[in-house]
Amino acid sequence: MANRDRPQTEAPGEPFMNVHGAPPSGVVRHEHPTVDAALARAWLRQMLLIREFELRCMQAYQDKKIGGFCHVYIGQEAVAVGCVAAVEATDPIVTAYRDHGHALARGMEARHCMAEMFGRAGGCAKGKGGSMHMFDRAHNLFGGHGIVGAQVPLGVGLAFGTKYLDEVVNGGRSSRVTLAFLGDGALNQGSVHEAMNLAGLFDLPIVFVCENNGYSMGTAIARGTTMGHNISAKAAAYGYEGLVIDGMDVLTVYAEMKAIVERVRSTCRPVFVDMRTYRYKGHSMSDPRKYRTREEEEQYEMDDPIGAIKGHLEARGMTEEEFKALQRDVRTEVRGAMEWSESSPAPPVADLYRDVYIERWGTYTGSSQPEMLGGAENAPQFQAFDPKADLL
Amino acid sequence: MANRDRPQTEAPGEPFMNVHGAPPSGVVRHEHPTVDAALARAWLRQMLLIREFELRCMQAYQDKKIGGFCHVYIGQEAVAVGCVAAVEATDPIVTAYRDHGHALARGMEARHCMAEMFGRAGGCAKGKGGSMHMFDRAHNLFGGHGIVGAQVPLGVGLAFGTKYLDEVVNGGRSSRVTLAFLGDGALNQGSVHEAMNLAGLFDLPIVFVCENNGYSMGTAIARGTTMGHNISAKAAAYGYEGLVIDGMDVLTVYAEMKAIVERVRSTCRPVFVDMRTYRYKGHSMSDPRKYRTREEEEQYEMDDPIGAIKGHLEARGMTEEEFKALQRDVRTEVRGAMEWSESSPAPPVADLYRDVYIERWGTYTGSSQPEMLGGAENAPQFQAFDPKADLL
Amino acid sequence: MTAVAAREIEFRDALREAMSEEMRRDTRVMLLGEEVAQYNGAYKVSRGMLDEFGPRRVIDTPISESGFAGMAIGAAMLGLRPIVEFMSWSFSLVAADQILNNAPKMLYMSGGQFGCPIVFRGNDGAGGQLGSTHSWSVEGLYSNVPGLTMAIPSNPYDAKGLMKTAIRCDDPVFFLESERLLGMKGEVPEEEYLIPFGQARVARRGDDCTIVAFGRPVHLALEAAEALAKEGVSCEVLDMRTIRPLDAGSIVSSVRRTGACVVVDQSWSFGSPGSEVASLVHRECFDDLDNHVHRVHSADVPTPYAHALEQEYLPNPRRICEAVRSCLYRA
Amino acid sequence: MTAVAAREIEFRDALREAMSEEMRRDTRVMLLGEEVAQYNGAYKVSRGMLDEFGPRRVIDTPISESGFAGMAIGAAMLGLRPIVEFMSWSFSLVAADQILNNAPKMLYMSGGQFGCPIVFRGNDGAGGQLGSTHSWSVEGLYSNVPGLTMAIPSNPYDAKGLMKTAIRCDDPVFFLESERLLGMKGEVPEEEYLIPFGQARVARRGDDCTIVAFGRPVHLALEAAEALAKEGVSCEVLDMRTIRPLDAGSIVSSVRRTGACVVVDQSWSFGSPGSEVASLVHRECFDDLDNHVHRVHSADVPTPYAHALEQEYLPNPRRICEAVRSCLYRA
Ligand SMILES: Cc1ncc(C[n+]2csc(CCOP(=O)(O)OP(=O)(O)O)c2C)c(N)n1
Ligand SMILES: Cc1ncc(C[n+]2csc(CCOP(=O)(O)OP(=O)(O)O)c2C)c(N)n1
Ligand SMILES: [Mg+2]
Ligand SMILES: [Mg+2]
Repeated sequence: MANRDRPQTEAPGEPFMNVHGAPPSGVVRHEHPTVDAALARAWLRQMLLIREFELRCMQAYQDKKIGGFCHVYIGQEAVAVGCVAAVEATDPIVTAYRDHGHALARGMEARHCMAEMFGRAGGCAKGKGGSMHMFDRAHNLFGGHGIVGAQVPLGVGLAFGTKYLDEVVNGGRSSRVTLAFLGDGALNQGSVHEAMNLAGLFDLPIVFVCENNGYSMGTAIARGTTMGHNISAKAAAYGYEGLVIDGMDVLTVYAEMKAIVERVRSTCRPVFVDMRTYRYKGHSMSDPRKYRTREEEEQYEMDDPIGAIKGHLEARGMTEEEFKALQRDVRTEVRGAMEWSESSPAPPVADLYRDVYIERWGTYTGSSQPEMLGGAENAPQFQAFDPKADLL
Repeated sequence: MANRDRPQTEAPGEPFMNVHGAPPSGVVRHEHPTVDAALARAWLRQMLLIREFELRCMQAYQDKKIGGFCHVYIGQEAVAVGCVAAVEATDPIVTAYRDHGHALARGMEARHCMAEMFGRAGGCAKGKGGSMHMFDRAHNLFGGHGIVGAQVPLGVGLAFGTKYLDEVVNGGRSSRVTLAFLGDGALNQGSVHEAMNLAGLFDLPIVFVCENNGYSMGTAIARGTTMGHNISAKAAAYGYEGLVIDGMDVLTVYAEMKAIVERVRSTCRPVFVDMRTYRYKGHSMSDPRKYRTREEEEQYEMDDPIGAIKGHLEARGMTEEEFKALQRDVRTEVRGAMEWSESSPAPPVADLYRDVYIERWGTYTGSSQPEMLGGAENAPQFQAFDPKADLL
Repeated sequence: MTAVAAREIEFRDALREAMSEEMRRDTRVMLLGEEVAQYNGAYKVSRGMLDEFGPRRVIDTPISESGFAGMAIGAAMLGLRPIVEFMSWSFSLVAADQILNNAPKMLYMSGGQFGCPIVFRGNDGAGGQLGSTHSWSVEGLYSNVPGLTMAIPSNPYDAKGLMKTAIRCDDPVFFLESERLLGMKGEVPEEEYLIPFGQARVARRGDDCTIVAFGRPVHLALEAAEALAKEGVSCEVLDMRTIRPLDAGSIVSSVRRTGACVVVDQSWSFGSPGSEVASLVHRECFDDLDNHVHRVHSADVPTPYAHALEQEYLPNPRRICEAVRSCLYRA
Repeated sequence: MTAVAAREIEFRDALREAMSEEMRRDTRVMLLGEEVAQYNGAYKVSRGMLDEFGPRRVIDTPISESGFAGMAIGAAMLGLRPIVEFMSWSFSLVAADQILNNAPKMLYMSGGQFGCPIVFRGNDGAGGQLGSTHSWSVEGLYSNVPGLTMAIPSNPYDAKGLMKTAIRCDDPVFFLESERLLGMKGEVPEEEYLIPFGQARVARRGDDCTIVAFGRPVHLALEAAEALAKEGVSCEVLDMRTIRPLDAGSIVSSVRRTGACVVVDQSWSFGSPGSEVASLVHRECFDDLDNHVHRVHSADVPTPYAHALEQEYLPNPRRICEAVRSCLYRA
């Protein structure tokens, strides 16, 4: 059944149209003020780190060191890096299951991220969460989340929460902005729409960053989402701005997001961003990508976000040697993370019954069948939830 | 927290604005071809019937003859009557819990509707459904439904189903149009958004009739729904038409809906209707309506839909005597329905375990604790579900 | 100790007092839900709270259960302590993913980094002729899930004490109220008190049979016990107060004494708190029992609307009496 | 009768054969869900079906479980017979209202006028290290609800026969598949056959203890039985095949003979099919039992990701053996 509201992209003689219904690089790259070169170089390094990390993940997954589902971020690095750079460390972030990039960009150590995937005690969630659930309390990363769209109401709650903390609990002015990342496929989940309405209704300081990589698994956006060629229409339905940003260029992402975030910080009005990007790899490890053409992939590869920032820095004097040094550097870091993760112990079996409840009525051993457990020691390595603490 | 996207209606000196953010009768009444006078008179009679029926319901509720929740349709009569008149008898209809008007307009006998509320065996659902669940298989009324918004995916399924039956099962052309009614409050339910997206994506022949009476319980639309002053923005997000119709005038409803329905029938593209209306009574029997002013109610009462069609017919020669005769007529009918309902027996206790499953493994008596039941006889008075039958 | 004049208040007022006291005590507590503020609550539980606490802390939401439940969970991850009213637990099904996949699992998934101190509360159970979609006893559905706690008070005193505990609980609490009981009056002291979770109350002492009940059915069990007393059968009635944690100790020690057990649970029978209690009692009191545990539930059918059918559907004193007699071989 | 050469196919192929045969037989049957068509199914259950039946009958949907489940229910009310694939039952929580409040209650609410002949199917259960949101065993949650039927095959033969019955069933069927079993091979005849609901299969005969199991845990029970046989303990293993209806007769007659019962249920323990079976057996076999029914479940905690933890979390042969020994006072 035809989706009549999408633009016809197959007319003969028309230029190649990408999955977003626009020519490749069809999104205008704005002029942006030249950022500090050291900063730009730090972003390049982060993007290289994420890419290297993800490549090693794919390898480790093949080697069966990582279990479950594993969704890599390759191609989308500019989004997480540029967005995180545009906010403060105390601004909460929440994202979906394609979350390694956000975790690393946010400052989680690669080894804690990798150890989580290895299912080790040294993982950011002690091996209990896995690839889709990167949580980092110290860095205000409120998780990767596995159920499509379910993190978006949480994000609205974070925005509601910081505003409430600032204004009601502390009697001041709202000062934090929440970033809630979602995939384009998540636009078809009802809870996302409920959350977007709430954000508009309650004037919440949140930016919905829709990482529009054009596909949810094997479904090109036009096959699953009405108005797929212009998803800002979804934001208009809730009475606020929807902006398109070229997510393949970290400088653009940073500059545009910086402006948006500061606007949101002062107005407390939500903004929706149609962040145009592309995932170079399959949805997860088992996806042969038969639903798209090699030609399309190549078009996007010409837009490689790492190439873009590299080119920019080269124009500002970065040598190939310096670039290679960065590459070596991140390779060492990721190799170290792998080794550390391998040597991190498996979580003790006693951990099975820990973190189910904070308040326990005696030691929690399940509410039904009594279970006998060994008394292995638990050594938490991360900030524990403290409901009494004032956060942020 | 202010809802900044709604129009400011409280500026001094501005004319009185109603709950829809527009002056009363702010929706232009279109010129419409003069309908057959007999038809118009039949609509007047239906509207009078619904009003009388609902007034007697309120009475019976006070007298504790009706239990549970009871939501009356007074003020909205033009919507159900005009919409039902605009479709064919084989076009499916589904609605929410404020459903007596739709049932009567669709042709359900008043006594079966009333007996359902009385919880009697003669009720349209044998007394099992109650006020919120008026089902009528013979008239293709696929129910009133109690969970806000939950009937909207069902409506999309009916549209999908008729199209599938016509095209795939019978190898012909899609020929039916589904009407899915929903309240303005239902716009905040995620499942409605999922359903609207599906309808657009699959090119389904459906009209979403949003009975925008400006309130969901005590919540004025602007307090719960972003873009409350222009809810067609919600349809735009899914790539199809959203139209505003004056739901207080049955001639307008009919004429506009007729055109829409025929368009949908031929194009298989969904349409969303912002049907502006008003409920004169409280949300349900226990609502003292403190959330709105008497002044506002009076403004809408000047727009009374029965008054409007009466005026139209008077201009075409209907005498006051004829009008009174109609009133007497519906009063007799409703009184008869009440009497019939009173005399209809309570459903036999054995009915408790009937209609749980169509396929039973022996007599169904519950899956866990064996239950002893008397063998009272079941005398179904309505069309039973027959999954083998070709519907419509 | 000075004797305090007994004060009787309604169940709904007890709930409101608990919420208001905790909101005065801790600005991190707020109430949100449909019609809780300007309308004073669909069932008037929050009457007057908007006036006292203002619209920042008593918040009307649109009909978006998944959205606002999720919003509250996000806020709880930050350390706030939201109270979320579901007008009815029957409407929580549209929020099932948020309340079951997020709230009770956040602590675990995050390896202990983010908890979820939240109270979900609202009307639970049938009895008001609301028909099948509006009559859920969600304890039958949700109590299966670890990570949550579940309270189900049967009287104003417990309602207040358990609600205060719920609000101070650092874990998600599912708090089940019965609309049928909201108007019930009972003694509630002026002084502050909390009732710990996991401690059943002996609602009536007796020697021949233990009746285990949750929430509103406690009253049906007491009625039955009263009737049975006239037949010379002495029943002990346990009001469990919380379903998770379940006070297994109280059940077991009572049944060891009486040697017989009947469970009254208003949810559907299959895989329910009632079947769990039966299984528990058989395990722990196998040698003390003269007969298997008998169970009284709502009929295993969708809830009917018609009054007579609904009354037959619900657990009722007649069926409880029959179960006790049968359990004691007096049938 | 001519002997037919045994044919071995995978579990996923058995499912697909059942769906395809029924779709050939009845144009009112269609399949819809995420990635079922062009992608051939996330787990390749529907491989090739788009090619055979075309996009009108094998339909890719967006990630809108509530929307497309509700859509299918509406179509079923019309008399169509949709098969809805949930990529995982874990994702059905966002559709809980549609699948629990509408599908199983429509017939009742409408006084018998509108039924809902529909199959919801997909991957259920843990074991693939998918973490806590993706590892639901929804039988623990959904089997409480009357009006639905629930099938849970453990092998290719049953998968095909039960699926065909499900598609022809005039009531809503919740069909639980285990992704862990999809690659399992087993004998499936070429000829058509259907397996009726509510009839357990004796997976192994034995005299000392009856092990009642559902779905994948049947294999764990068989492993345990094998190990116990070496210790001289003879176990009967019942593969229940459907949870609703539950074949109480087969359980009871087996337990009357063996005098001992262990239930293996991969869902959480509290208020689960396992507790229901325990309660049932105690009721019907009270005088035949030498010990209470023992139960083996997943640990009462959210599903952990780490491999070793998840293995410990799941029911496993070791724990089943322990339960049997304990039940027989051999521990
Ligand atoms: C509610 C729900 N339904 C289905 C899934 C299975 N699933 C996981 S990811 C995914 C695709 C999501 O696509 P998108 O939102 O565009 O994110 P991307 O993978 O492109 O980052 C699907 C269908 C799920 N996790 N949750
Ligand atoms: C999911 C859900 N949440 C809450 C309710 C309680 N409720 C019933 S009707 C209603 C208001 C609906 O308003 P609207 O959709 O505008 O319809 P109207 O009453 O105006 O016809 C609410 C909140 C419900 N039935 N279902
Ligand atoms: Mg995507
Ligand atoms: Mg309304």
